[in-house]
Amino acid sequence: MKKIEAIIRPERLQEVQDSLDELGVSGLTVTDVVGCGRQKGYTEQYRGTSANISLLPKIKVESVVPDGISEQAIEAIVSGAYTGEVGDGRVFVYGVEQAIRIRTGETGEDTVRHEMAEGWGH
Amino acid sequence: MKKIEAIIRPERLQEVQDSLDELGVSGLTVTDVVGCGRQKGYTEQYRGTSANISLLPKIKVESVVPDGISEQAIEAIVSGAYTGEVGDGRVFVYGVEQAIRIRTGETGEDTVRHEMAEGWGH
Amino acid sequence: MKKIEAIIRPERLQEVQDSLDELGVSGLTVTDVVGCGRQKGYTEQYRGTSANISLLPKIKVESVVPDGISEQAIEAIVSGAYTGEVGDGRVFVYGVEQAIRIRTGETGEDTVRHEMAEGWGH
Amino acid sequence: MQGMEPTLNDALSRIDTLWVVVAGVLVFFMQAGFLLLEVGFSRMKNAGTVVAKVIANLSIAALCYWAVGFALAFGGTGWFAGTEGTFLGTIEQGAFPAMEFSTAAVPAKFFFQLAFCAVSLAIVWGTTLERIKFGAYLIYAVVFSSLIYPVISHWIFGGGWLQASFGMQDFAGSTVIHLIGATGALAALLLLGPRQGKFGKDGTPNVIPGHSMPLMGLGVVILFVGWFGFNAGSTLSVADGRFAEVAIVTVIGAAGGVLGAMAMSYSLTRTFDIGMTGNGVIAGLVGITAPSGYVEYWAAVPIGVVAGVLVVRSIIAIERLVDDPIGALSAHGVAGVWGTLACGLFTAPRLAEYNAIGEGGLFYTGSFEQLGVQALGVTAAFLSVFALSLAVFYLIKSTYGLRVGVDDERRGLDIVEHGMWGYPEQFMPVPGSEYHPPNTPGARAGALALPLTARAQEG
Amino acid sequence: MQGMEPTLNDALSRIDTLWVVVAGVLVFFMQAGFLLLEVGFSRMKNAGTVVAKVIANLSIAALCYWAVGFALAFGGTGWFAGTEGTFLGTIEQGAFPAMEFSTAAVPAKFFFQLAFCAVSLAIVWGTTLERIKFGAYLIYAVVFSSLIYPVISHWIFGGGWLQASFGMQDFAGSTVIHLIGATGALAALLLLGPRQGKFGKDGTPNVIPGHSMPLMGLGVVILFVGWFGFNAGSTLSVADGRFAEVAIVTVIGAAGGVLGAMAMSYSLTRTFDIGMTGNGVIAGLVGITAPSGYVEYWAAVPIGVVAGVLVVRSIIAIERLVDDPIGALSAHGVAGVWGTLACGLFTAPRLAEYNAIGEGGLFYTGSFEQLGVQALGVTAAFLSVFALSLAVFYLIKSTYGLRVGVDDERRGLDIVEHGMWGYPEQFMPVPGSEYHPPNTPGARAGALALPLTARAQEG
Amino acid sequence: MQGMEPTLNDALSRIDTLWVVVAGVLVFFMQAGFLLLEVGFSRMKNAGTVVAKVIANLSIAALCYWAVGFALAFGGTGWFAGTEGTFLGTIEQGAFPAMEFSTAAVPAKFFFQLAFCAVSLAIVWGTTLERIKFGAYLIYAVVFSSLIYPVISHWIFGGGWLQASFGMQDFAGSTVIHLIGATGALAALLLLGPRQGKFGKDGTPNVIPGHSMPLMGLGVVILFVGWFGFNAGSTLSVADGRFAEVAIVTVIGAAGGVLGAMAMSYSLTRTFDIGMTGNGVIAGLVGITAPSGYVEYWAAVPIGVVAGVLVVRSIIAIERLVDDPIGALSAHGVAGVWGTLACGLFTAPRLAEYNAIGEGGLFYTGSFEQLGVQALGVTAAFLSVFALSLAVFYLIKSTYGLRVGVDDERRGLDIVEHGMWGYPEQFMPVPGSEYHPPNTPGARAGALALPLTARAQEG
Ligand SMILES: Nc1ncnc2c1ncn2[C@@H]1O[C@H](COP(=O)(O)OP(=O)(O)O)[C@@H](O)[C@H]1O
Ligand SMILES: Nc1ncnc2c1ncn2[C@@H]1O[C@H](COP(=O)(O)OP(=O)(O)O)[C@@H](O)[C@H]1O
Ligand SMILES: Nc1ncnc2c1ncn2[C@@H]1O[C@H](COP(=O)(O)OP(=O)(O)O)[C@@H](O)[C@H]1O
Repeated sequence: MKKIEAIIRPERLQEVQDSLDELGVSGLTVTDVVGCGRQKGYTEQYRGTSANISLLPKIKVESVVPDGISEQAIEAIVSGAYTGEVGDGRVFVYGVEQAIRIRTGETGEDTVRHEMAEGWGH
Repeated sequence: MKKIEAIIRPERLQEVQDSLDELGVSGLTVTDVVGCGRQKGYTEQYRGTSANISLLPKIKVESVVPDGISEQAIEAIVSGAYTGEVGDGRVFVYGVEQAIRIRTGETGEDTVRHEMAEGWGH
Repeated sequence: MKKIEAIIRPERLQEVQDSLDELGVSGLTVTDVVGCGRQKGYTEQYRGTSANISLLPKIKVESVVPDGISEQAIEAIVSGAYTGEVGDGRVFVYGVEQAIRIRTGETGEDTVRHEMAEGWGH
Repeated sequence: MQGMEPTLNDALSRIDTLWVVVAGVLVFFMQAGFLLLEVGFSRMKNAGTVVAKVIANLSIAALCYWAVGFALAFGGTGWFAGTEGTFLGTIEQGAFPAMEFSTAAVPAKFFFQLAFCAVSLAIVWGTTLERIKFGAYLIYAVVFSSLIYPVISHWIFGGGWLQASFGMQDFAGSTVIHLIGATGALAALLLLGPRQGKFGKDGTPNVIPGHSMPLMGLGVVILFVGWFGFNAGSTLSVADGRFAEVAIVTVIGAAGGVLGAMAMSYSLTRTFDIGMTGNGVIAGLVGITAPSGYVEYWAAVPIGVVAGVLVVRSIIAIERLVDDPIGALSAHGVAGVWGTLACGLFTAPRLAEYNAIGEGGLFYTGSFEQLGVQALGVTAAFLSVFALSLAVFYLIKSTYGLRVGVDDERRGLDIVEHGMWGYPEQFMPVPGSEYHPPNTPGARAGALALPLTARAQEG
Repeated sequence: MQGMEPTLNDALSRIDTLWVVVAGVLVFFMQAGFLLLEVGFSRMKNAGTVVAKVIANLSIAALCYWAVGFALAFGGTGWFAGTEGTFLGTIEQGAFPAMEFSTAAVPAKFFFQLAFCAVSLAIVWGTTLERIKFGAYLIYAVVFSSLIYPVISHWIFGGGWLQASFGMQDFAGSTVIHLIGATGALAALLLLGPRQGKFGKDGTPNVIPGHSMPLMGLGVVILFVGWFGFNAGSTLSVADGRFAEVAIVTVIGAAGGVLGAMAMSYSLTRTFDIGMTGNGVIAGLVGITAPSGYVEYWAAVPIGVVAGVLVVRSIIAIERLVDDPIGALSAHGVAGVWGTLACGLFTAPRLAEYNAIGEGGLFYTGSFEQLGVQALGVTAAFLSVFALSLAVFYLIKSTYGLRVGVDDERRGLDIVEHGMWGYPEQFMPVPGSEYHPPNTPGARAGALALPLTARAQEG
Repeated sequence: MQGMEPTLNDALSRIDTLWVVVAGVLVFFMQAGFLLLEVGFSRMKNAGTVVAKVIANLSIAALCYWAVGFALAFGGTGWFAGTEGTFLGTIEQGAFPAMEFSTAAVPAKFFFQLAFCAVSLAIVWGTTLERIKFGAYLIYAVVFSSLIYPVISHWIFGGGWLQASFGMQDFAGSTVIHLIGATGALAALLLLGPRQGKFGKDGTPNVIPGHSMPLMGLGVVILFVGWFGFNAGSTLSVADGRFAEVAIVTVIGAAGGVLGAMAMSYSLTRTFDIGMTGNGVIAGLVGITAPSGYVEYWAAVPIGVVAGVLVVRSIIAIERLVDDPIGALSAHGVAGVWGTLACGLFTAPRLAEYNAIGEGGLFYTGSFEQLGVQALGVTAAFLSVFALSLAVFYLIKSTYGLRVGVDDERRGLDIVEHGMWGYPEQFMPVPGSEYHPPNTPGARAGALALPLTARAQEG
């Protein structure tokens, strides 16, 4: 299993979700973060004083996927997150040693394989 | 050392904390996240229009533990987080290459071994 | 590549950012978290009732760096985050299998090497 | 538009009418105070429902009090209830004898009394926050404003048995408005039980602080301001400048309440609890409400201070037994009882005579008589309202239900009862509410861009 | 300081003056209500701009209405517009004949009418939230308060053709204030278009809830309170206690609006929508505004209920077509039309006579005449304001621009137009606003430290 | 209840009494404005303490001003201070000669003047936010409301040397209320120093924006509304409709202040700063306060505009030197000085005569005399208050301490001084405040569940 961790623009989340959905990725976890990289922040003026804002809001999307579809998942994320402007973000990939589904106690790749959702409306 | 990362229901945090405490896990870090998996979100009606909410609030608990107690730690988390309903969440395990305690400069497994707490009341 | 993950005091973020900047680290991602370790929380009194607050606010700083500078990066973080009091936090290091820059599609260590910033003022 | 030339008496009556309407507007404004108090003392997930509740209650009270309430309360001097004036069908002064001492026009008096009824109803809900079903508000509001409040207020304000036969003193309603409201609140609370998580497994209370002390504080200041209409308006007249004196007594009482509560809060917990400070204002005001037209300035100091001390001690004591999120039992109930009894201690004989109700208090006359009357009034009002309210809430509980389900309480009343949070951006992804930083380098920075770009290039 | 001894007439005039000033203050206070309503219905990133907008608009209205607006509206009985009294250059009663029935001093009348103009202007902006350029406010405000509002209000309030020749009834401005405002709002909306993301690719609307129902609710209660000045103040006089009766009609109408809206909201969506409840109050109040001086108490019930039902249905219907974040078209426009027409149905002949304007309504007289007049008035006002406003907004759009850029809209108006968010700590790292826990073990815990330390050692 | 039939003079006096009480209520309401202004300009961690502060200060002011303040301020015509009327022991008009021109009852006058004292005290604290010790408020409040404010206000309002011997004009208190308050604020600030992090290592100021512009804005509108009581109420009488004229002058001055501030803010920073807009209102109002009873309408325009321009320039200049979070030195101090001097320029001779104080201003008379008097008054008030306040704060600093510890300042005053945050859910895990999504599939979605389930199955 691989954990794919993507830092993306907040406004691209929906697209990334959609492309992962299409691929049949079984689940993902999203965190609000701030970051800097090539894109370096900006300056606001307030009451004649200037404020430097050095960290910009980003979204971190994490999904643990079976080894087999990790390449496709990365592509899906990149295609969803891409705008071509500085600040589009990064994807990092890590090895996962074990995965457990709390509800069932299942372990291993099965827990992160695609399944039919229980249904909207919960 | 292993990093144990659990995505759980917000209302089970206290139980998970308590079971890790009992085990003597030395520390943990908690993040607010949202996610989807089998549990797929829901729909609200507002002024005659419906809104689909596709990501549900979850809590991420991370703890780096010595290799020796990682199995027990996972069990502790699973037992604390379990309700049996869809949406209980997952536990993922990763390898950790190094750990440093900033205050002392110590490195290695010692930094994440159980110790007596400095005392409540800070 | 290594991912360096540091849990630090909120008020030390600026210093940590500054020391990483000096080293020429290309980017970082910051998350608000709460945690406990040796430092165990505290008690508030409110209307005659007492409240125990068991998790304290911390900041998580993550940066993926080329293998070559990981030691220096750790030192930079430790020096920025150090106060000597309980609660200074930890640094954990993980292996990274792959990195992709979304904007360009580049992969590998190149994506996390130091480069001139695109310029302030975005 | 008028047949006859207005006379001096018309002018005097118009002045009274004007004051009564203005005071009524101030009392209506207190709804904003209660709204903010309850919002501030709720958690974020239950903040929106308060808005719908306050508006719905006010509306129900308006219609019911107009239809029958006012007639029951003031329409004649029956010992139990009045009868004249349903739907405000008459505006003869003689039809409302208990208010005939004032020359203000009857519609102005109705307007003022309606605002009072709505205040008393608003007080009821302070104990029920964060778990009651919305429909329960609506049902009880109908009964309260058509029946419970009008009848009991008739006894004390409208010429009923406590006022006419015993001379019970309650200038602006420590009992009539505040104790009645708080008694309804107690009945509701006993049938509702505490919020989930309020008491630990061992029965010790947990802290569930409200989400916004600033909104709470604004509410308190608005209530303070509204109270000038409440107390000083209860003169129903501007004769002799008495209403200005009542306003001063009110400020002094409130000030005493604050200092009493802060001192007590500090001595018990070593901090000046913000909520307790707010409760101190309310308690001081509630305490001085009954005596405000009967006492000299100096007496407002002890009345206020004792109210402030009582409210803090009472909240801390009650906190261990039941779950009253806002402190209504203490601020309106305990302080309301104290204020009513305080007349029996502090009423100046000259003012009893001026108002032509009751006697001077113990400290002037050495007699316990007025104090006894006050105690009787408090007891009668409490028992009657408690019995009636308990019955109504019991009926609601056994039919419609009083409390939302366990899961719904966890999710919060806003989303469960109203389909949307009061603070949506705190709970759900609102389209476009994710944060967007500026995109074009240097676009906004203007003259500042240069040095900063330079800095960024160095860094 | 005065030459002659004051007479009874002076006293009567002073009372009227006092009431008109106090009512004017209440109407000014409604600005706080509009501010909160718009803040509450905006997303957090656009909450601050509302503050600057409300203050700037009020200021512009004050200067323009003083300079020319009041003269156009009330300075003489020309069929189209008045002429006397620019810069309030005269305070002769005779110069403002349409208000001569009241003995209140002219400056008091000016103060009151200025507050009305500012309310009408405030209503315009409800549809434009979260995307309009700030400068557009300023430009339109000048034209509106110098020209559009004064001229149209002259027709109906100031003795112009609709009032003088047709006897159109609009006691406090369902048409003059609310429909005029809402018509400007419609013109602005049509040229602005919806907010980004309001409609999906398939044209179905998305939910963009406002960020704070508590602030919205406070705004509604403030508007309610201010409305007592608005309607009851429109008597411009305290004669006969009519102003108190108007206040009562107003409360009943609002109550009807709330119950109508809540019932409709519940029957359509199975929840008591909080925003709809607020809109119900406003609709009830807007609906009863024109009839408030013309109808009996009972008539306020159907007028209010229908307004409440209409506002909910209208908001849901409009939601599918255009993007009106606050529901202004429904609450002020639809309910304004309804209120004005309601005079044609419910006006009591005795009150038409009392006010010396128009006739009794259909339900009394069986004649459609007054209803026809009301319909004519609504149509004339709507068409005139719509044409003028569309022209002005079109000019603004084709020169200065009406809407911020796509990216700026995403970032939010606060940071883009004002250089700082309305809630900075929600969007940027404010120095010192990161959270700092206590550092010294046991420092605060006092007596509590012991058992807790013990507990920690076990854990 | 009264022996004699009331006369026309009684009626006239009642009208004045009514206005003075209503105006006093409006001025009391300004406390809500100050509360919100300070809350809005604080960071979240320091928002709650403001509530406790405002309530405690108001209470202390009430008791001290009643006990001795009013007597010092108005109880006789001594050049330095009055003596009669401690504890409001007399209500003879003759005991308070400086207000004898009004026929309002003495208790009404007391009520009004008490509200003024509380406003001046509230102004003091604007500079001290986010670092002062809570006890310092309490100590200074006692001295200020028993001594500093009463004596200095006696000089200018109460018939003391500046008013009686020099004819200094200050209609409603640009100097007496605002400059006195701001001078206390300056003394406190100089001994307190800036907030941590306000100035960088190189001395350049950092931006520490307040956390809520909506609450700030609401506060400003409330202050605006309250100011009608403040200025127009200072007539203490409704004779001749002067109070309505004063209200109009006030609106125009405020409007000028807003436009001046917005223009200046835009020309300096290319944005319409929200806080500056708010400061513009305040500055316009403070500037017009002294002249409001002395100038013609037109003069309010330049007075307001200059105040608005000054406040922006002054805030930006002061920002580089000291740390005044709310801009109190500029909005109340600089604008207060300007407003007082403006009388020396713009006072209309007819109004000087009407008020029987001083002469016409430079632009009418060509004489610098009145301007000189105004400058003298400003200087005397400033120096006296500054010396006294510095002494008091110095004593506090060297005994009890003026500022919380470094760590406590970081943690925030709410938790440190009051044991709980003003916004607990932003800082700590409140039981039950974690978010709970619905659990049962399809439970709420009703008719909508079907298509969505379908959609989910596809996705
Ligand atoms: N080396 C890194 N380690 C961790 N996060 C990074 C790293 N580099 C970039 N990021 C994250 O990715 C975001 C976007 O990166 P940035 O360099 O600004 O844009 P781009 O990827 O288009 O060059 C940053 O704000 C940061 O959160
Ligand atoms: N493959 C995954 N990668 C990352 N996070 C996941 C993954 N699958 C599930 N999660 C997280 O776990 C949460 C619960 O998972 P879900 O599938 O809804 O319930 P269950 O685990 O009971 O089947 C999700 O909301 C998401 O945050
Ligand atoms: N084993 C661990 N796993 C994950 N996070 C940890 C661990 N130990 C500590 N932390 C994080 O580091 C923070 C500081 O650690 P703590 O033990 O309190 O101080 P110190 O590192 O100075 O001994 C904790 O609040 C927690 O967020």
